[in-house]
Amino acid sequence: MTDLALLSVRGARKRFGPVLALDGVDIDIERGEIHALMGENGAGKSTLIRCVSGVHSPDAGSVSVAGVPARPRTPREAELFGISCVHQEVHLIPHLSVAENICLGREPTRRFPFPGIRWGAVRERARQAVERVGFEIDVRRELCTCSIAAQQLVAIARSLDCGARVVILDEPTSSLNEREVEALFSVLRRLRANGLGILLVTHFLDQVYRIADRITVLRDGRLVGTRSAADLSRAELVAMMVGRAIHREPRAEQHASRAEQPRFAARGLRRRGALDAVDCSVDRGEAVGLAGLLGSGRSETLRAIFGADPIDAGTMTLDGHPVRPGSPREAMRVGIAFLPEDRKRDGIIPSLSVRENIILALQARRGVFARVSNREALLLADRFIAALRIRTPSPETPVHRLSGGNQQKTLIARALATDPLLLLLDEPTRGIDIGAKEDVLDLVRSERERGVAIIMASSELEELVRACGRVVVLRDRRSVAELMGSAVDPTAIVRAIAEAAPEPDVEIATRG
Amino acid sequence: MIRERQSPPERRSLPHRPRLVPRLDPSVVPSAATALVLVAAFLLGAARYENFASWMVLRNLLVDNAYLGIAAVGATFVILAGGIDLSVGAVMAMTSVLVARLVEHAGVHPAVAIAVAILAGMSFGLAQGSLIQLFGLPAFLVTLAGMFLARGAAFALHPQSLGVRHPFVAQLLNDSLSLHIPLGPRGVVIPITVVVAGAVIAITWWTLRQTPFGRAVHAIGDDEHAATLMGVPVGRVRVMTYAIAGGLSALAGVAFTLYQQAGDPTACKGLELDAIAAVVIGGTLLRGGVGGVIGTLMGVLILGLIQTIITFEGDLSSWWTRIVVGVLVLAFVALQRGVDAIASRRLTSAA
Amino acid sequence: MAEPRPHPGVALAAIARDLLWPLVALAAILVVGAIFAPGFLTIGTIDGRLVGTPIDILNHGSKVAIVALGMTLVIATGGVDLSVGAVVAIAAAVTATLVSEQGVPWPLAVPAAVLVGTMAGLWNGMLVTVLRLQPIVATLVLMVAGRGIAQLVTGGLIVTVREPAIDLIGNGASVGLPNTFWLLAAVFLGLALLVRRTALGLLIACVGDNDSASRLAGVPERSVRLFAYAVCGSCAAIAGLIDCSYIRAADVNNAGQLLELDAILAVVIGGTALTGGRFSLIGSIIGAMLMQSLTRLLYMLDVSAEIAPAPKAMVVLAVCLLQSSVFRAFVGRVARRQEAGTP
Amino acid sequence: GDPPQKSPSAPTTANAPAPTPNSKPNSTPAAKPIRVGFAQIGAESDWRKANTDSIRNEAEKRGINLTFSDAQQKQDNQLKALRNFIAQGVDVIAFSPVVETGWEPVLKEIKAAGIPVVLTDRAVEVSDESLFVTFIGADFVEEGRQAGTWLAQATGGSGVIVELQGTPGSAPAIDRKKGFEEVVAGHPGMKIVKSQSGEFTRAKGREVMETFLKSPEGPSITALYAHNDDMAIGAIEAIRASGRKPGVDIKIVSIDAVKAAFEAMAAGELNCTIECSPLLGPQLFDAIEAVVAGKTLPRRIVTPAKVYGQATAAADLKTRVY
Ligand SMILES: Nc1ncnc2c1ncn2[C@@H]1O[C@H](COP(=O)(O)OP(=O)(O)OP(=O)(O)O)[C@@H](O)[C@H]1O
Ligand SMILES: Nc1ncnc2c1ncn2[C@@H]1O[C@H](COP(=O)(O)OP(=O)(O)OP(=O)(O)O)[C@@H](O)[C@H]1O
Ligand SMILES: [Mg+2]
Ligand SMILES: [Mg+2]
Repeated sequence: MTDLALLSVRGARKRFGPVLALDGVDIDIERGEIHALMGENGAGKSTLIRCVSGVHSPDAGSVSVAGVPARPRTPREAELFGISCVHQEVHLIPHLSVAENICLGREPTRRFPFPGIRWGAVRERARQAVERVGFEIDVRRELCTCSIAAQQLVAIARSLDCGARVVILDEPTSSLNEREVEALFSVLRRLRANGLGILLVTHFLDQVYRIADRITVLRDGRLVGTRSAADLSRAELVAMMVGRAIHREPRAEQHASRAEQPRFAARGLRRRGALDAVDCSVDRGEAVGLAGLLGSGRSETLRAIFGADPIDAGTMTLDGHPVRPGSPREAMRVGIAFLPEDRKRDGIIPSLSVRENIILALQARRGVFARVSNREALLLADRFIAALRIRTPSPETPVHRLSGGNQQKTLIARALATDPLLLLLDEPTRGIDIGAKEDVLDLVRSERERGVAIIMASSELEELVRACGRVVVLRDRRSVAELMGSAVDPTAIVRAIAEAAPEPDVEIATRG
Repeated sequence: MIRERQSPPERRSLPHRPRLVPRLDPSVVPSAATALVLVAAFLLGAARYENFASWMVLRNLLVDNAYLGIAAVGATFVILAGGIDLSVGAVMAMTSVLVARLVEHAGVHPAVAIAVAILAGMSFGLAQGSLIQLFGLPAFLVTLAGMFLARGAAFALHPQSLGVRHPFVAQLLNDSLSLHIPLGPRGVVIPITVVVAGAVIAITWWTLRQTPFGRAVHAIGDDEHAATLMGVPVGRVRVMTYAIAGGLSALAGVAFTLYQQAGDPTACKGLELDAIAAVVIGGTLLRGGVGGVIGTLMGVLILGLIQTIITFEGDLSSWWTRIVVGVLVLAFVALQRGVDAIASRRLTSAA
Repeated sequence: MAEPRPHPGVALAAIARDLLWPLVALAAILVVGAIFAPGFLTIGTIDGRLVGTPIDILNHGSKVAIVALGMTLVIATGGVDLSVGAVVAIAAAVTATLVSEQGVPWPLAVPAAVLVGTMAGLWNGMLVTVLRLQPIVATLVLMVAGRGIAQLVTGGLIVTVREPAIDLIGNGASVGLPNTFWLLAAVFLGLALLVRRTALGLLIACVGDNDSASRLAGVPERSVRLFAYAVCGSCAAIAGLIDCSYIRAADVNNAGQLLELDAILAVVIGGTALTGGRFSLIGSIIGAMLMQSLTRLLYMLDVSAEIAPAPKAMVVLAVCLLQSSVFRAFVGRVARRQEAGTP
Repeated sequence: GDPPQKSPSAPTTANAPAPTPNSKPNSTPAAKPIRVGFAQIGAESDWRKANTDSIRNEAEKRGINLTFSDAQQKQDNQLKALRNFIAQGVDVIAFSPVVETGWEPVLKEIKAAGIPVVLTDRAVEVSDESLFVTFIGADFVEEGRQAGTWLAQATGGSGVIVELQGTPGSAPAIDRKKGFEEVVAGHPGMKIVKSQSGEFTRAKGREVMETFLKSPEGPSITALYAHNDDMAIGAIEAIRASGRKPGVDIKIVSIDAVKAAFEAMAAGELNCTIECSPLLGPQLFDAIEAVVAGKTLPRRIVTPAKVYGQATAAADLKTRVY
């Protein structure tokens, strides 16, 4: 059976300096199978994928495709072997059109009258490719004008366009909403029916059980095991991943009493082209969730509160005093902290160390001349590395060497280090494993208990419900509903989001 | 290399509805801005100086800037791909001396000498590109070293300037190979260097817009890592851009040799900065990925126009000449920035 | 996971690693000089101060090194300053004109010149931060116009300075070593304290590494940039003073010609990446001294001026290759293959 | 040329021996002022500045409409300026070429447009001599010879000489070296032990001299020949810093005769400078007016080289205008 496997990896090993990211991992992907690859942040999932797809060359081990030894040295070669890959962060070219991004490197060309690209064919192929993932977009648009979710879908469309036999998806669903995930899954099922092999990395247990046939779990670069999804209970899976039992925290109890004066309140926030009357308030020690569809204005709301984007109208008060931060700096000075959505672009300072990344915001708030001493910085770094279980060889490691999830935790640590009154979290658990997710949610709770007010935007309703006692629903850039108490549950939120949402206006329509 | 980030991309509403008004393609905005500025500057000159609005001035603009144009096209390739080439001027000097030396001292036919020089320039570019690609050295540094090397080579080939007297060169320039345009009192003669520059620009435009290679150049300049993951042969494309730039610098050197019928090791000092300035004024981002050769053409013409305006002004002392050049460059860049910003605000609000 | 606790030793080791190759190259040049250019390392004394080629190198290298220090900060923010040569000329012109023609006493003229340099830097910084021009273009403006401004100040003439105090800057010595060296030491110490004792160093590196993330983390990105350009301008102005003192005159046409390239090379050789981010001040000083030693060596070996840039380019490339981890890995692979090949 | 020695009297170059009969048509012939385009090299030195001033002042004095262009030491700029002069329709074009070659195409265009060309300061190398009317300027080789001759006399035909050359590849550097070497070759006792480019600047002059002094030949150096005064002045600093006496332990001769050189001579630190007068304005416009008036001019108008020594330096200093 292993001989016949579509993609088979034996004894893959990869070392990055002191870190043994992969240590003799075996995995087989069969024809017509959806294979989930699971593991905590930094377990080595992305590394394994990169070794298979020709980004890294493994230090040891073999890869074969349908029994033929294959050792792709470049992503291009991997494609020729029939392995196509969507990487964890969106990796597309921002200033090319969607169509070009889908066809880049394999554009249909003509010879006459001059050699060149057949743009008509490119667009047609791109249209088909996005249609295949059940998604509608003007393929002539410049990619950077599309949201991250749309970009993610474009990346998936691209990977399916090249006629691969094995499709590898590294956390494709982290920025998709339910509807898009469902659309994607139906595509994957169709591919499975056509005999392709699919390797899928995701941190969502629900999704895994919904779609995967088999599950392989990695921990600390080592193979823990491969099991059939049907035979593996959730508890067992989690235990395999983390090597410890996870206690599920009960859902957030409702905030006891609405205080006279909320810690923070925003009224009628408006910003041309992005926000259109958003109201939202939060008390001391309360966590408020922002729910909504893709592009409904959640991130924009948080950015506006934080002063990252200017607002055209609206008022904000913090502890009763009017505030209107004109820049993140001013926001931080009054005690607001922010975790941005796009970690690569807006979050990490890649070549600086974990320690420096953690203290950065605190330092910026204290001002240039009140330097955070090395001692204090180390103490802080150690504290957060321990509290958030950031997996790093040392606080001095450059943060770009960490896995995505650990980078995210570093950024949360940066926000917390400023000891804020109001904490704004934009997709705090995006790309984080369950262990870490629990850690983050724990943190949200303990910060809340310490009296911090939290506003959190998330596409994961389950999580929103668990963390927040109150949820503000946004639609079309307005706040349209506020759910409280027992009304806070996923179905109610979905109903509130969907209510009166005119179907054709939702840009990503599910097909088939 | 030297990184300059732009403000984050304009965020526009995602839901796509068919538009009644066709949207202005954002990629043409910078070029359009440059074109506007160019025309405005010319009109200004015409209003201010007598004899300015003449075919002669227009023709001079082309003739005097043809070689800079060719060199700037090479720089466009490299900059679009996210690199930089500081060796342009020195390679021009080297090739011009090489041609002169081969023709005058070795008795080689100019046509052969020109071919040899272009090959030499390409190999030089290829070597620079390989160093950059294989060993991950910064382009700024490698091409700066390249500039020193090429300049040294130019002097080693011949320490002084050397006239090229071969009849073929004169013939290349004489009427039979030039374009005659019946404009103005005496007609306008466009020499071959201008024709070659025009052809280079046209071919480059096609290559960058219409071929997979050209798109790959844009892609690696925009996000090299992503391009690698998307299977673009980044290394090959990057090395190619440097080879092309080397070749075009050499061609520019040849054009320069024809232009003044001499090879000169001291020629074109600092021309790389003019080339880069032309590219940038033309709306190509030094960061790479965005821009194009039409903008470069206009950038070159703007620089040329600045020179012309200064000559027509007629009585500037050396220092005022420098100050005026600086101020005009700033004015053009700022103006272009402004037009660009207004246009993209229009775009956003229209969305 | 056990977390190894970093201690000062780790940081020092990192610094040593970064500086290894520039130091090796510097040593190599000195050794070559000692062998092929007699007298290259000889040091004697005249009137109680040290003289000799190494002292000359220190003396002239200090000028480039001071400019390189300022340039380091600008490069660390992800920018570059092409105008330093022109600012050197402006500062020299201002000093000379004030002292010789306006009769301003030197204790006023010198700060005035430095102030003018700072203003020039601020101007560059404004173009970069407010107009959002790309640094190469923004500083190109002053590179072109600045020399013109300097000529405007002096009326295009070489203005002689006869003030003994100014003469001392470039031609005097204290405790045996040239004053320029002490000036360099002072600038270095000042900057090092500024960037290490305050958070400026961290903030500069952040801005250079990822400016959009820095902004969102509350880093005053514009002020940090402005600061870097202003410091660079001041450093260039100090170099202008030195230049003016060396020849007892402001020679605006030639002062600081091509100095921007020397300074950039020094910074890069010293291990600061042109893409911005982490930087090393001491590295830039070593880089500057390396370039100066090489220049001297070439003079002493009678390499003619027109060819001289070529060997310099080779050395720069060699140092950068040695610093490049890719290259070292490549050499390692080749070596291993050869070992395997010879049974 | 072989210019005779003349008594020191400042801007008297107008009555140089060469310009023939028609050198004084001081009133403009037509009512319309003559339009002249002048393309200067740059403003790289005091010498050049004096040259520019002389030309500008003279044009103003004679009521000539002068279009002046500064090329910032770049030939390409100069070529552009020349073409624009054609477009502007000037009556006469004059220029000091940055380098000798590369002028043929543009000169042909100018000829086709029927505009006469006068060269000053530096010559051009063209196959067709009719492309310009006349060349007014010094003979660089002769200057080098004069410097050599003076040094031979001053040192009695012996000495260990170091040479500071001008910018590599430039005509003055090449010719001044050539003339000097001619003379040295005739004196077996004179030897040039070191020769490097100081690029015509003070700073480089100083730096290169420092290395000369520290080389093994350093202690034996007895004379310095610098291609211009600026380098000599820079070198004086280096000599003084090395503990030797400039002008005494090491004899110094240089070319140009700018004011600073006279100051140095007055201070006893420079021994001799050869004048290469920049005050070409009167001569230039004499020639231009003659051309406009249709008179014929000699092809070559040499401005004489003149030797100045320490003896008269203090007196000369008072009358120097540049
Ligand atoms: N380029 C690299 N250089 C150094 N270390 C690396 C590199 N890439 C990954 N690592 C290390 O290898 C280990 C595995 O990382 P990997 O990205 O494969 O984790 P992952 O399982 O994908 O985690 P996540 O779910 O957070 O994305 C981590 O400890 C990481 O720090
Ligand atoms: N990357 C983007 N590019 C262009 N427009 C965007 C982008 N992101 C959001 N928008 C637009 O800005 C508005 C608000 O988007 P915002 O990012 O706040 O939404 P969100 O609810 O946070 O969605 P997401 O799931 O993308 O985070 C919407 O009109 C959306 O179309
Ligand atoms: Mg991963
Ligand atoms: Mg969002």
